Amino acid sequence: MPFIPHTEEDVREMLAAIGAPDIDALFDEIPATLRCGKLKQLPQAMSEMEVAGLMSARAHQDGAPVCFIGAGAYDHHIPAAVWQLASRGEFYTAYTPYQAEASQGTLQVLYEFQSMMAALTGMDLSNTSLYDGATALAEAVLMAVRANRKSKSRRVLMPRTVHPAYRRVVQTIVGKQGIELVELPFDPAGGHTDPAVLAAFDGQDIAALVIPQPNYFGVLEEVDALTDWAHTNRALAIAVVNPVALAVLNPPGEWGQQGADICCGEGQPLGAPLSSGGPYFGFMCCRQKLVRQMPGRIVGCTRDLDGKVGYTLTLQAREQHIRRSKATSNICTNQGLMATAATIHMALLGSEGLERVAAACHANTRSLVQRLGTIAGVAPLFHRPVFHEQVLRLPISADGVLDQLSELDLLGGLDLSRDYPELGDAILVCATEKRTEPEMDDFQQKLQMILTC
Amino acid sequence: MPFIPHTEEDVREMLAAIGAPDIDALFDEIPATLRCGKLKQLPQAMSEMEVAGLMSARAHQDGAPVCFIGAGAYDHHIPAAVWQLASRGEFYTAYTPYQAEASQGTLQVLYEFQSMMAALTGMDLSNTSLYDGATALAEAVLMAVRANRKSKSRRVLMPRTVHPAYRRVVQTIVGKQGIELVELPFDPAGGHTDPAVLAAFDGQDIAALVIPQPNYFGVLEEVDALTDWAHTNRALAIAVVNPVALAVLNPPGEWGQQGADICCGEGQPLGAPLSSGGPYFGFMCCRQKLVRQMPGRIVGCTRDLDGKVGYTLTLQAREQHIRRSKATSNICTNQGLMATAATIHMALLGSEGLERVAAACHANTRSLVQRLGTIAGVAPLFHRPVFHEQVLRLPISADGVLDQLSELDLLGGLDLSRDYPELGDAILVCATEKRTEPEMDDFQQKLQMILTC
Amino acid sequence: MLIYQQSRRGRRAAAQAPLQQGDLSGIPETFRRKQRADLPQVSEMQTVRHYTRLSQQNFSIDTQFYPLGSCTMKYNPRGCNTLAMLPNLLARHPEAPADHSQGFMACLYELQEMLKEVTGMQAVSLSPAAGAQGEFAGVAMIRAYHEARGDAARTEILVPDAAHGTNPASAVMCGYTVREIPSGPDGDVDVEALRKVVGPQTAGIMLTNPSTLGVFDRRIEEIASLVHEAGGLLYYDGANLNAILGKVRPGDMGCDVIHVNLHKTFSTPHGGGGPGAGPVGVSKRLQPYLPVPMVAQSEGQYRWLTEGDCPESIGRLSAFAGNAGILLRAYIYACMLGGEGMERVAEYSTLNANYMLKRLMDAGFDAAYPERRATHEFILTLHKQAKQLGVNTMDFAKRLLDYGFHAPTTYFPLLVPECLLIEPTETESREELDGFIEALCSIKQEAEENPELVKGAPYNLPVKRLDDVRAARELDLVWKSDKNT
Amino acid sequence: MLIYQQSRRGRRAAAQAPLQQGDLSGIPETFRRKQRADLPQVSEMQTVRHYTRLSQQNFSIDTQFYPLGSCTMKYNPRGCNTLAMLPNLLARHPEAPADHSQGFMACLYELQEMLKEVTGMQAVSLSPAAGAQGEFAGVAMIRAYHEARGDAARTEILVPDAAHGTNPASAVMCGYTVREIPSGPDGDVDVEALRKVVGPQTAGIMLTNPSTLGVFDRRIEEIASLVHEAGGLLYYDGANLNAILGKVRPGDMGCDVIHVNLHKTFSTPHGGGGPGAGPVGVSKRLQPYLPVPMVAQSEGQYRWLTEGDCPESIGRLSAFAGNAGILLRAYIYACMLGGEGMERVAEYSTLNANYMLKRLMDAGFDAAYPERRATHEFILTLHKQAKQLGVNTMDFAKRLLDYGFHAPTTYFPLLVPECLLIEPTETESREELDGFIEALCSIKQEAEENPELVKGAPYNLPVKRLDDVRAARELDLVWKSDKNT
Ligand SMILES: Cc1ncc(COP(=O)(O)O)c(C=O)c1O
Ligand SMILES: Cc1ncc(COP(=O)(O)O)c(C=O)c1O
Repeated sequence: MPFIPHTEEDVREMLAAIGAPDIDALFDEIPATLRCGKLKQLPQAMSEMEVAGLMSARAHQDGAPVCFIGAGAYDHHIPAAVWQLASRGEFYTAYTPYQAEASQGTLQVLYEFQSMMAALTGMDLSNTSLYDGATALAEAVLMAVRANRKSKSRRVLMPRTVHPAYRRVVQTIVGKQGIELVELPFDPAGGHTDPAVLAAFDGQDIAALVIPQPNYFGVLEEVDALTDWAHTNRALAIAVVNPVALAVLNPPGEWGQQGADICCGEGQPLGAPLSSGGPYFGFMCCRQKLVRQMPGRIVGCTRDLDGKVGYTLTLQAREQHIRRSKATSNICTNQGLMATAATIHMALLGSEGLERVAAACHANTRSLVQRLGTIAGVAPLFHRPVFHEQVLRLPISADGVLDQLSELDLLGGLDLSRDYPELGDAILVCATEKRTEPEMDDFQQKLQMILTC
Repeated sequence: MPFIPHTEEDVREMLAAIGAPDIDALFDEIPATLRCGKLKQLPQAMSEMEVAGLMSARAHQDGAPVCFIGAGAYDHHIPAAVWQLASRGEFYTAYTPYQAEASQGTLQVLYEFQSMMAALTGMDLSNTSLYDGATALAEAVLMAVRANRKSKSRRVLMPRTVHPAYRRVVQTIVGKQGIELVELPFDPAGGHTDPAVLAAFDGQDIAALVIPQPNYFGVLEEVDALTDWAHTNRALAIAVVNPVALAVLNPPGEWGQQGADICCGEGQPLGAPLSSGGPYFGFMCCRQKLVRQMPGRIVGCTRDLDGKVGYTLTLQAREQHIRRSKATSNICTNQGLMATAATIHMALLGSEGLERVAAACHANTRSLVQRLGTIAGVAPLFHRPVFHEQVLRLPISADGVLDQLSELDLLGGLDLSRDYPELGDAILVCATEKRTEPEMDDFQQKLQMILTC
Repeated sequence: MLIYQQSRRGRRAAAQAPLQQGDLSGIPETFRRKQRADLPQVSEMQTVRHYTRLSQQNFSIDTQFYPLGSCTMKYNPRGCNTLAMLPNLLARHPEAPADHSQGFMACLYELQEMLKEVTGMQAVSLSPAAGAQGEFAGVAMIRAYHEARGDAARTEILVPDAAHGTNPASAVMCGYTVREIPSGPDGDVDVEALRKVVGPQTAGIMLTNPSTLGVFDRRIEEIASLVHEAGGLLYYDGANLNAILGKVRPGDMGCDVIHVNLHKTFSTPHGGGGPGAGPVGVSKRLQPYLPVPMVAQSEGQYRWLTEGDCPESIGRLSAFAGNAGILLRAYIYACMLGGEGMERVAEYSTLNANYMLKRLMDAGFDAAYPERRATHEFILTLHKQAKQLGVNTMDFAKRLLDYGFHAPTTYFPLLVPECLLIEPTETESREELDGFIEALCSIKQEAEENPELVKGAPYNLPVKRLDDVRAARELDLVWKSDKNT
Repeated sequence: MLIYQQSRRGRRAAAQAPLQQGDLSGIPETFRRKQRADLPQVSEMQTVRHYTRLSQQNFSIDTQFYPLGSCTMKYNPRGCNTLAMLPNLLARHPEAPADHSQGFMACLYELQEMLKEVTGMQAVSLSPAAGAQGEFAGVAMIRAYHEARGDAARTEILVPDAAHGTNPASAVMCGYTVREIPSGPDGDVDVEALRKVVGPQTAGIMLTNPSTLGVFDRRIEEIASLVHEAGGLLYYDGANLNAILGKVRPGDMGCDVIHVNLHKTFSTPHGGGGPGAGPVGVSKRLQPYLPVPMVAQSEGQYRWLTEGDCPESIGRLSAFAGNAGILLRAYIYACMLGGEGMERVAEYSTLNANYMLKRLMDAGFDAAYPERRATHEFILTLHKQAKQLGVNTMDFAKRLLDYGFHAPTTYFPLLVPECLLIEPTETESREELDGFIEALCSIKQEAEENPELVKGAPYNLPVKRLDDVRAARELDLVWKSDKNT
């Protein structure tokens, strides 16, 4: 019996100890009317070898096209050590570290994670993860509305330059609590949120302003002006950032005069494989004074009976298992293993390594855009500086071009027409540090070929 | 600096402590005339990411053709747990367990390995590994000659049905010590070593007789008669066996009246991936009275100061680091990690699992041979029972046929003409438990197509 | 020692970053970071050694028995990990087009189908990232259903007192107020109390059955009709599904929506706190509201169902398709079990739990519900020990760690005083259960003979008992280089 | 507890074997096994738990500093493991035809070229499975060379007394008798003694330089010409190559044949006792005798060189091409180092060794060769401590384990009494070295103040000091179910 160790003798003796005639008798409290039959629609059991064959075939079927898509999920190199360590049974199969003394490994890792995330974002502190970047933003919005005692409005300004899926997720999650998301338009030339558009809200009761950096188009926002506007208007500033970009960009803790209040984002670029979109992890950092509004687990350093340093989950009174309907969030199981991987990833890269990664991505994307820009009808759509993604205008329907590239085993970027029809035939491209010169040349040639056919 | 942790400050202070002006000064005892320049022929350093790209490309280039070759290396399913455990740093990066108290993990695993190998072969004891099956046979021959005090001849009978590469390796290794290998012919109809051929050696001084089971052609030998002949003639009987086959075949410890004296073989089928031929491991088991002639490491169970059970390397006086020129072998580093993997593999399979594997291989090979036998001109060459390999006659040159199959991404078996020209156009095929019905059908169709073109 | 304390200025794992420093001139100075972030500066070997050693300071399924009630800490097959991490699967971008996605989507589609079968529900969406997000999605669907019918009066969600904390928290996140329903003395929901509060303001009830009291609610049909008749819907918290696989299906109990914790019943790893996955299944009337994306199949081709295909969907719960890698692990696990194997899960986990309960009762422990069958878990109460000996549940729990066993769930459900919620799972052997039973008995004896010993536990772990109060009072959440730890 | 002790009749990890019992009717009863082998009958989780726990009872590079002299226990990059285990590489059959082998063979070919460059030799064969097999191959080539010249009188191989035990053992396996050459008081080979024994019976000499005495033999050129003039050849044991990479090359020292321990210098893992790899490099005159197979390249195509291509080859050393997976790991490591990185290996390993030697001498330890530079390793002798305090080297070694450090090599080389051969390698940080130095100093103090404490060590490991004599006298090599362990 796969994964069941019982011998026939065990079963016999255990039933005897219980005083039950057979295993089925143990289900005698279930009303007979409800008892179902066999699970016939389920397939027959397969051995590990058979599933291995199946999964290999399926993986093979999908291939491994060269990837120039970013759009919220980035193809970075992950040091081999990261997952060799994170997959160790002691990390991989441990539960949430409720029994602190028996979980010092995970707890210390998470304390280090918090320290690293705080350092990277320039914020005071961090939690140990949320589901993903989109839900982290939703939680940040809820937290800001809770925390902003000066505001009564439950109105939050949300630039259209924020990842479209994030905006949808935020809507799904915060909408039920009567929070209103007010969309901010983007500058059609710069692809950024012109701080001038905020003038329309001057003096209004706004709970928070969301500020992406870089934004969905890869463009760098005027984060200082936006942050200062928020604070001037008694709104909280919520940063939503790419953590790899922070290796080179000014961290949210230092935006404007006072820095952002809450900083969140998608942790995937820190050691999570693309893996069809998950598991990734959301991160959230904030200023010290907001700590009791933070959702999710937090690890604190403490002492044991002998005065020795140790780590434990803390401020649990914020959480659902203690505070139930009054908790800061319903989150329970989060993305601990991904945070573990990210911790190892950051330790291996260090800030210099992460800076090199960021710089290589930036340089590669520029170099790609320059190559593609030599093709007639292909040009950057926005003029402002970008981090490692850029929107390109195509001379014909993006959809068809991308399909043809896909057939040639190359993912040429994301079609923006679904979410930004106003941009026309535009694609969002990204070249991480993993993309090579030959791969970029190849993209250029294939695109050229398609466009001249 | 990859893999070097020194900061500039470290270097400065360490040199100061030593009292050396620079690192180069530490090499001042090397005669200046010998000092070489830079290693210019070596390529520039690559990052892990770059090597990952290179290795993926090379792996991709070689593909993963469906494999019907056996011939000493078998494509078995290896439970995922085997290498996830064996790759754990504590096993993977440990040294030979000389400091027993700090190596109880490895030592206990190897003690369990010895126990399992002894159980599988029916012998009294086992060492902890030799390089591979071929060198294990060479060591077995040396050991037999050393151990057989009744024989003065240094002559060893070696059937031609033993793996040709093994025979070559044995020749390379034992030839220098004046040991003579006398080849025994095989029966052209049965593909086995007819015990009758031994009559020619009756009464001669023979140190040992090698007995393969199954033999290189997959054919089952008359092991009882061969073993008994050896013992009647005061020769030692050396079994060279496939360990998976032993799940269903009579173990060497029970061959004939007294059982084989030494049993060796290739451990690859017990958890080692095909991996281009290595690392695999040789195993060697023997009867109790030969233990002091055994080459390689042996682990013994003992007690610590408190009387607690523990494990340690034992009978080291056989080995080169103690006995130097009088050691039983020069072997030092062996294949410990592969033995570790094999131990986990055997624990997961158990004897029933291993029996199912063996049975599935046998059934698949029969089924393959039956399919291929429907093609005109294709037929088994030998009539005797086989384990999981079989020699097939082809109507045209095997070489060309196999090349064409290879182009169709199928490895159709091994061309026997290199080693057994007398067999004509013959191939050795194998279908392990991993081969599926569709793969076998595919083989049949492709072969049919090639042969009818 | 923290990784930070091994940091030295200028040290790094040089093979892990690009060898050439890229050109940042495209980013104007004003946007640039002025000072490098204070990440540790360590070598690759230091990192490997540090995290290898840290890992050894954890209890885990791969090293210890972990009878954590309602958490279903069963064996996580290693094959699931290996196969979900095949290179092409890891490399697949979430926005990869359909022609590079058929293999992956086939797995998700089949998993949806399997979950329909085991839960008896009409349709399934895999996207919730954990149980709590499944709850959110479920309650949001309930709300969407009532709203679609123009029924705005339903503002309340009923939650039994034994429910997990995520239930009320999720209901609140959906804009509902929560009303608690007491459990009766036999552990079943107090139907009379329920009857009193159910009404036109009732949007639904969130039931866990078997509940976290370790019993199967025998009046489930009655509860279902009570709520349904009042116009409310039935939410089923599937965290304890392990207990009933193939015996009874939530769909057959009249549930309208259910979440399944794949990191429990489907054996995906807990990872020290996630990631998990909490797919939701619904009855026909809630199908339009399922969260996107989902996978549809027609003529052997798979495609995503997104907002456009499902205009009434409650929407999207994460940027992409949820914890895809976890879904693959669950799929692989389900393939290895098959139908028969799935049924055995409930059988043997229930056998193990009842065996332990019986033997512990024989040994003098008090069961919270001694007259009831255990499901896959059961509750002991150490009330007596706490009162008579001053040794409480936490002391027992900590002392168990010294014996090499992870502690059961403690002090939950809140309504049973000094409780231990024990769930052995089907993957533990009888010898392991016997060892645990013996350990509990020894501790009981220790508590009687030498209570201080138990109250000072643990002794054999990397740290002794930790000061939680200090942790919360003197908040120390990030490392600072000037701190003298 | 042994895995056997967790075995129960009828239990098994059922997902790991074919689900259907295959048909064995093609194998007549007479060939069949009568009784199943006594392998453990355990569940998958029991196996995982057992071997995970056992692994935690090991010291290893990934957990501890391992200053094991002449063993070069440096960091084993995790990337080498991952990349050498890419699925297609693992799946490649050793008999796969050339069109399915070009990628793999390219790696081997390039590794051959790299080894030629770092050793300064003319040609390389990768096939030896470890150092000792490399030695065997090297001596066999020396023999083949003399035989080819019809020189049958050379029956002796010279081996310095500091040599590793494999050297004399390998020479004997090649049919030679061994004559030992003493070392001089400065650690270099005693050239006068050598001069006396070298002659027409000399087939060759096996030199380790730097030797296992931790010094570089300054008279190497003199030794080389002495032996060469007598018609003998020079074998170079490359186990200590780590010390001189990019500084001096064996080929430039006049060596005729060399083996390289990839599991030392090229950082492939030791695996608790292998697998390793011991490629051999030769000068022009020995090239024809190299063991097969090797990889040749022409016009961008790679092909195997086998017996047919190399008629004078000493032949084949293993069934296929040696420890291919280990060769890939070494290749990947070399790619990550490149030329410059390779030179740094010698520099920093030598820096580390000299730093430790100096500080330990300052702390009052006796160096075996206090006037000499350390190479990448050095020797302390605890003769004084043993005599005065009765605390010997083994006691120090065992006590070091308590401090969390693996012991250095003890009692080797045999000629230095009570010796510790210490090799820190380049991958250890200064802090780690300092920690080790402090530990040795504390133990010295303990030995002075409380010798019994040290003599009773270790105390903090899974077992206390083990009885080796009992192990050898009451041989217990396999588990028997009726044994009461
Ligand atoms: C009964 C019950 N419901 C819900 C949950 C929440 O699930 P998750 O932690 O996956 O969010 C849990 C988790 O422990 C639980 O035990
Ligand atoms: C100096 C020296 N030579 C040779 C060897 C033998 O190498 P291997 O163990 O790889 O056979 C060793 C191994 O320890 C060694 O230190």
